[in-house]
Amino acid sequence: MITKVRPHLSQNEPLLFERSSPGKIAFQLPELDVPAVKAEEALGEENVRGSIEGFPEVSEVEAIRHFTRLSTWNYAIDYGMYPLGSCTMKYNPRVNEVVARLEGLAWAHPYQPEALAQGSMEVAARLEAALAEITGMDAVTLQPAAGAHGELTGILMIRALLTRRGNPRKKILIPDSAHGTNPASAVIAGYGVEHVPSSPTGVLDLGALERVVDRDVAALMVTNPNTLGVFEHDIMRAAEILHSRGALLYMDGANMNALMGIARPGDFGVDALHLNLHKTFSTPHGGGGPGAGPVAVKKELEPFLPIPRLKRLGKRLTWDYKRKHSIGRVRAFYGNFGVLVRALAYILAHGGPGLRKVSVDAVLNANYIRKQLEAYFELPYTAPSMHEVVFSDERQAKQGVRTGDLAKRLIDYGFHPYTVSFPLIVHGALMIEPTETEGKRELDHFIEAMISIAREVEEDPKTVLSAPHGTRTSRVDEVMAARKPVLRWR
Amino acid sequence: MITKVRPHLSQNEPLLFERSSPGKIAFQLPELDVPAVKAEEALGEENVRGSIEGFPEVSEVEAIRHFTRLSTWNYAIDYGMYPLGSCTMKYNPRVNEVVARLEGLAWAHPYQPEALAQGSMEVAARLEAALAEITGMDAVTLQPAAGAHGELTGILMIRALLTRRGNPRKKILIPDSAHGTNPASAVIAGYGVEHVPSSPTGVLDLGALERVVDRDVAALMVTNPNTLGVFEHDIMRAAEILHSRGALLYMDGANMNALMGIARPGDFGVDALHLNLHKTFSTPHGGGGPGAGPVAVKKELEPFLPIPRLKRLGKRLTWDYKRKHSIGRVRAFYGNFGVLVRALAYILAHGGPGLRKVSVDAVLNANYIRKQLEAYFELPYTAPSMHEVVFSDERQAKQGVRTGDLAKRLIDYGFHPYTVSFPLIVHGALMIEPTETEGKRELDHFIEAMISIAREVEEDPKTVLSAPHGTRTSRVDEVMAARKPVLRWR
Amino acid sequence: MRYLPKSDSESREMLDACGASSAEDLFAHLPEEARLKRPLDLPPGISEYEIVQYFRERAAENADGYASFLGAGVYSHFRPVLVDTVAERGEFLTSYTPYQAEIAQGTLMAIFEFQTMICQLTGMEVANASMYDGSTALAEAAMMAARATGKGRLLVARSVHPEYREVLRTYARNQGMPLEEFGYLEDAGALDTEDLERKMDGLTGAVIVQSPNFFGVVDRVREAAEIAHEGGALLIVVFTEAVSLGILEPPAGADIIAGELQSFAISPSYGGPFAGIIATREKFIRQMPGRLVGQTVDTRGNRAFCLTLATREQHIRREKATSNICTNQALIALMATVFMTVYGKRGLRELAEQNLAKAHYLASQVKPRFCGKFFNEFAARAPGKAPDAINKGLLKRRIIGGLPLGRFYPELADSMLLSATEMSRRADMDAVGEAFA
Amino acid sequence: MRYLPKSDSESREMLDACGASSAEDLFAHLPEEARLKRPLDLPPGISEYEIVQYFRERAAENADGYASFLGAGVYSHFRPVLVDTVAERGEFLTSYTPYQAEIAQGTLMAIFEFQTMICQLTGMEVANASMYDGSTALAEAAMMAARATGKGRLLVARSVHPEYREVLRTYARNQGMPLEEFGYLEDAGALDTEDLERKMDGLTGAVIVQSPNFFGVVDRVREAAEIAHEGGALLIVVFTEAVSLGILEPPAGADIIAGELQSFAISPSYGGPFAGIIATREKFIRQMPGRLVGQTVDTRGNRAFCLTLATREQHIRREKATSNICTNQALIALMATVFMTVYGKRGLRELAEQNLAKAHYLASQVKPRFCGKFFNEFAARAPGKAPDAINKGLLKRRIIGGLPLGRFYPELADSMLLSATEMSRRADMDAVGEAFA
Ligand SMILES: Cc1ncc(COP(=O)(O)O)c(C=O)c1O
Ligand SMILES: Cc1ncc(COP(=O)(O)O)c(C=O)c1O
Repeated sequence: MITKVRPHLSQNEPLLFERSSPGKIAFQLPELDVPAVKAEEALGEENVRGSIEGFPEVSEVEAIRHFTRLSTWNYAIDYGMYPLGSCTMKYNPRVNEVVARLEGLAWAHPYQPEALAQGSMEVAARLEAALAEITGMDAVTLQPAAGAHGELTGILMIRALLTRRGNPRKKILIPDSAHGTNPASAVIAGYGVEHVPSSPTGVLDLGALERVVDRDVAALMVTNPNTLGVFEHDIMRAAEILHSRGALLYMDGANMNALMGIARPGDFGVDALHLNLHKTFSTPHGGGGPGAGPVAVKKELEPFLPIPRLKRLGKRLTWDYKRKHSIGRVRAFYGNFGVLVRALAYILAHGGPGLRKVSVDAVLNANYIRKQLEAYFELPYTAPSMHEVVFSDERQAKQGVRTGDLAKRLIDYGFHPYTVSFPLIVHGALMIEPTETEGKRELDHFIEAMISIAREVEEDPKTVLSAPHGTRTSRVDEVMAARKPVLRWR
Repeated sequence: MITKVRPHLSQNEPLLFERSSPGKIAFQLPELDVPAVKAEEALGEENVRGSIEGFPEVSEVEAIRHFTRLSTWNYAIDYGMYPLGSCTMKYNPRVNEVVARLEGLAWAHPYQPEALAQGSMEVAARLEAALAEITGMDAVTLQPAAGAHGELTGILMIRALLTRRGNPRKKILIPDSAHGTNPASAVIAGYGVEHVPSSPTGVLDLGALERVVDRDVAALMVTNPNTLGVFEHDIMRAAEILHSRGALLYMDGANMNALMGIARPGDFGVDALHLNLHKTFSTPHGGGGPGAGPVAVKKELEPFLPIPRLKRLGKRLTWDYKRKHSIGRVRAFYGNFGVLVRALAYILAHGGPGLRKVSVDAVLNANYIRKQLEAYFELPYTAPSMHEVVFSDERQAKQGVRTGDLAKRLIDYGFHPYTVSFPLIVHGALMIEPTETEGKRELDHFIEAMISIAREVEEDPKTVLSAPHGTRTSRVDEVMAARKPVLRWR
Repeated sequence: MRYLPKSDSESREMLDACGASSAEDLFAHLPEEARLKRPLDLPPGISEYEIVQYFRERAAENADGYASFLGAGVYSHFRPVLVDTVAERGEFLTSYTPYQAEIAQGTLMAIFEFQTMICQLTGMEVANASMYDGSTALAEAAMMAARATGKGRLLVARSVHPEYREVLRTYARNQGMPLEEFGYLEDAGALDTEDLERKMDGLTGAVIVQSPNFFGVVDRVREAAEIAHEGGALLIVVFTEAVSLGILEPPAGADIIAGELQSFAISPSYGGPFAGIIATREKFIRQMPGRLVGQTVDTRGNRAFCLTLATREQHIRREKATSNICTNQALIALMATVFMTVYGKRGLRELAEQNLAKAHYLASQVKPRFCGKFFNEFAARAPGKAPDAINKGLLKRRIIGGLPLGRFYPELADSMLLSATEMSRRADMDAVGEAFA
Repeated sequence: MRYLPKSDSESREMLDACGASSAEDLFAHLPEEARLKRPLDLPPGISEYEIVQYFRERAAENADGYASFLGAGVYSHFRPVLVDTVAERGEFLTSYTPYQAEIAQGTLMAIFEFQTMICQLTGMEVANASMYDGSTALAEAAMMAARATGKGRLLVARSVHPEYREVLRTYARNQGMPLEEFGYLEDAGALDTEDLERKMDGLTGAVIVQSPNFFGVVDRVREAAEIAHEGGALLIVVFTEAVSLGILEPPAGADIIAGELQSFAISPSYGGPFAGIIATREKFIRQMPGRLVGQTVDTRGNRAFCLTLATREQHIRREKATSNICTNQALIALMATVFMTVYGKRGLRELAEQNLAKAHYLASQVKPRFCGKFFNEFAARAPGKAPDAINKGLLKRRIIGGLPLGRFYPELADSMLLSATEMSRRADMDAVGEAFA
């Protein structure tokens, strides 16, 4: 029984271009207080464009309606649980939006004199320090714009260190359970990738590791807890193996939401890791970004951090550009500063004890779901769960229903689906991450929905296979989209 | 065919009280920087309450979801056309929300020293002047909180003037087409009410007026354009009749949206009128309020305006409390100031020419609808329309379908209904006011919907009678609500 | 104009459809002598940026960035961010009064929750969906009492907010309701119940008191109730500081409560918009002014809400309505609802405790004028120093002091009314103390 | 903690259900030596009001309320209110990447509109859904060109934003892509095409230029295109000032355009978050990095949108992907979409014209360093006055002057880069003129 949602009317809306009519406007500019300039004279006739063909012409009321109507077609955290595994879709506190928009912060120009930017720099410095403490690392750069960008930055630093040691080496080891950005980032950093199979229990296989770590291996990139939501029990042994052979341990910190105040990468052998501030530290996803992917490193890697580095000179903060071993820049300016503000606000709101409670509750929520659903869905790996739990569609597949179908049916029950088909080591994965900001009521609704769907698979698989039914847009033809790409209106 | 909306899922949500669980919190206060105080000692044991039974206990994420989910059950201007006759539901510019929240304005205390409140006072002074110019009147008070409050204020001033002349008189004449607040306000001002029937063409009946205006009549309260959307052609003659017999002419200015820059009450004989800033001047309705109902008067009534009055002393503004003929106060402080800010922003955005264009477009939109729909719906009064048009359900009633049913069916087509059953002189009224902020596309959708419904009435009246069908809540049992009132959760 | 959504060609098409050759045609039927023959004397429209600039300049002419100890009916409290987040959603901001229940369930359910919470707070059985503000709520309550008792005379405590009394006087005078005031105790600042008893008579329909009263004193509501009821009158209790209800026993014996919710996350905004409420006992419900939301069901049996008991209201009853109110303060009531939700059971108590502590700390720095118990506001005087002189000194330190009471109470010309809330900083309170010393 | 929605009793129930006697049990399986044995060394959590206070204090330490003539890749433009109104709607703000198309049509359709408008602006055939920023967009474009041509050598104009070139260098170095720079004309500040021709060779995969270039000069893109294409290389054109596209002919001959949209209503925000884009010709589409939204239909035949051509991306192709990008700058792209909608066809042109007029007025007050045509930014020098000295004087008048160029171009140590936009006030520009005089 679907109890969480009911059908209601939702407004249709054409594309902006279909709404346009010549001469409609939504803007007004102040009158010029200087003489107008003839564009053809100032720019040269050949450089002046004609009018922008097809560009929208609408009024303000049409603009606000357009985007308001569109917005109502989305699901969002503000609507309900968003259990996307690996994505840590938690509540985004609204005070963070307020502080990020404070004029002195929002209008700070990256090139304004340092003496007039101390406020922004202090925010950055305080965030660096907090992230160092949370991860147990020695130094942090805030420059990377997202997790993948952080991975690249981290691997480049490893490469720089190894180069300095005499040999950059050739490849990065990556478990087969890893996120796609890990191998992609390694390649951009100039490395080859070797996938290492997980053990039968879904974790690092130390024996295999022993075998593959040779002088060509620059580093192992491991996610911990890994993408099965399992803590890498042998992580410290793995670090030893790597270190003893001159390789480093990079950690994908996307899952730090399980570990705050519980265990620190810096304490279990990690040399470098990135954090996803848009996951663990609650900066809003905004339909796909922006995020921020700070990288924290051990002392040994510190000389290689991107320039500029924040440096304290007495009471003043300054940007230090003169760092000869730095990997250089990975982004213009200093990073996604507005995102950093939000993340620091989040840390200040929780404080040390609060962050620990975040992780505890995140893990409790995942285990509660696991317990309630394990009778209905196959659990391919049974190691204890941290912040997320990964089932497989093995039982449902027997009725011809796959994880993607279950996911679509979940939409009818009023939820955003879990993550589908990842990690790759689980065939037909259902990757469920509730996060700590779901209460028992919402979790119970979710559990009921999942059980109800499991029952439907037995009794009425067709309904599941053709879901969603309640949405304004029914199942979308992705194959056609890719076969005959229409990527713009004409 | 319904083309403007499609069904989509909408989240259910319990009452806050049903969501509560002991100990959940959504607040945190800074730590006290002074010693705590024992409540029992400071207040006396008998004065200290126990915990507030039933009061909510939820977390922040639940709070935001609660209200976000609720919000999606509403229709709003931001969703589409809202053609409520008499209500002037026009676009509410968002910049007005921004300026009303500027700290120096939003945090001004009404008792802060005048020297430190000149900004707020200047806003009020500028708005008074603009409204005086728009209405052609001599003086304006901004104190009334809404239209009805303005009516009361205006009638009280008339009473004060007449009292001063020696006889407050006994009654107020009110056309039978008037809004309900008019008679209700007159009564609160201590008058009796005499309804005057409209002429067969729906306007003031001069002959009737001649007959009823005697020494007991304090004033005529007339709406112009009246609630049929018709300009009172004989308004100046009516004023003459009243004035010649020692009575005054009060105008309900709710429909000023038809007249800005076109005609001014002060030029056609009106002695006092109120404006609804939440109609003509676009301050948002907010689900029922707040509004503001400034009253503009001719010189003769100026001594009677509520205290305090804004006064310019050289470059400074001051509040003048010493006005011996004033009717006194109608509200604490100076009015709904935050609403005044928004209204002034609206006036500044349009300027003189823009306001005229507002009225022209509002009238054009209403006439366009009238023209397109008059073949389908009965037009009981055929005088030229200004900003709204009033049909009747006479033709549809023959199939047993009444205006209220048509209105509910309009919801299924993606619109908010027009105003139902008002004015009372039209049996089964459909009162349609598009306002100027609807574009042709939205109007055409509306017209199509109305025509389609007219057709449905002929072909399938049951569908209309049981509408709405597409909403998450179907037709609501108002009778039961009134018969067994449940006005709070327990 | 950017707010107007018609292109010239669309206007043209529409005029054609109307059979008009120009927009002027639409107004051709207006009497010539009624027409405005010149453009409005208002400057041309300006851009969004200039509008913001204009109001920024005005804001800068106000007291921006001062600490303040002004209360007197308008209090400074922290405003949870969620309040604006919710109130700025177009679905709440740009919707009308929820007459069409099927597409206004969001607003309706929120008001139902509001009514419930106001009842929980005040200990009353029913509450309406809001009045303009506290002062007009009081005037409406007085008229309501007159209807309920058939007696129009009002006995009003002088310790009720002076501006509320002025508004009441305006309404009462024109309603033909005699109004008399009774005093407060010179030492305690509380009701002079003997004076009340003296003035009580069989024509009195309502006794009106405020608690905490205008001087911040937690007043003798029970005694007033007894006297009122004995005389066959109703007791109306006013409150202006809603946060006090987080810790104070709701007024026992009140028949009608008329209050102001500004303290619940509504910015002072130079005096409005705020939200008044009226709460009362079930038996007076047919006499209530203002809108009421009730619970019901839809045709499918789902719980639903709608406006109800509209037969009290002007749009149905016209001159026989309980009030002329139509537009109320719905969005402000929604904001107060969000505030009450955010603070909740524990938070409102803690908030009230903080107010209590701050005000008592401030009181320890100065000399309270009255000995009555107070919540977050009290009168104070400094021997030999005029209130204006104290305030002048404080302004130099960017502190706005208290409200000099002489303006409303000549006998208290040596005193000022000081309010301290959770926002008051110790250092600023110490500065006030120094100014008084 | 106010963000955590479980009461103690609920936690207890859930622990019971999990068979755990305490929360600690949930972590019992972690290796003891990996555990943190002490509390995090971070102060306890603070209230919303303290958070706001903290950041207000930081904001006050920055340059609040200064006029500024800084540009250099980050420009000050009016931000239409609607941009935040839309971006703050929870439905956009708190949703994830639209992988589940059926409940993400709002985001998807907005991105489709974004892609379309970027194509209209740039004259290209396809555009992606955003990159991190302009600098990383350039690096990705260079790698894309290398894939498309099979040639890795890069020839980069020195008049490309210096920080963009630094980023490019980081990527290129590790990708084994040789990078060489070519110069600008000393008088015009435009590309030294002879230098380019000299350095061009058969191994070069991309020629990279910027227009308006870092000095604000509208550059010789056509010439660069000819040289690049003749040598079998692609031409990548960078832009940092998107408003220029309102009036400037889109770069003819470009194969890939990599740009920064900060000018489209994105506040400077100390350098981010901004949004980069890559636009190109259809034939290079399989080499594009980043997300793409395509139009399709649902099972009922309704128009619908979804992410498409994902076989280019890391989550499908992993080490063979065209880029490692996953999270992008979707909300910023949405804000830019609202900006483009608000200004529209006429507005963007008028906006560009105002920028042009302001910058040329400012230029008339000082001495431009180069004779090349410029849009809203130009280099200037004052004989005998060092840029730092000029800026110091301006700061006293609460004006932040231009960017001293010596930092990036030692040969231009006597010059600064000045930008004027529609926000620049004449009086401030006159003050700059005086400082230069
Ligand atoms: C485990 C893991 N690693 C890396 C990433 C990439 O992070 P981002 O999307 O911030 O680039 C993600 C998120 O998508 C992830 O879940
Ligand atoms: C014609 C008319 N008069 C008076 C009013 C009352 O105004 P208000 O609701 O602002 O009190 C209204 C609006 O509801 C109205 O339409």
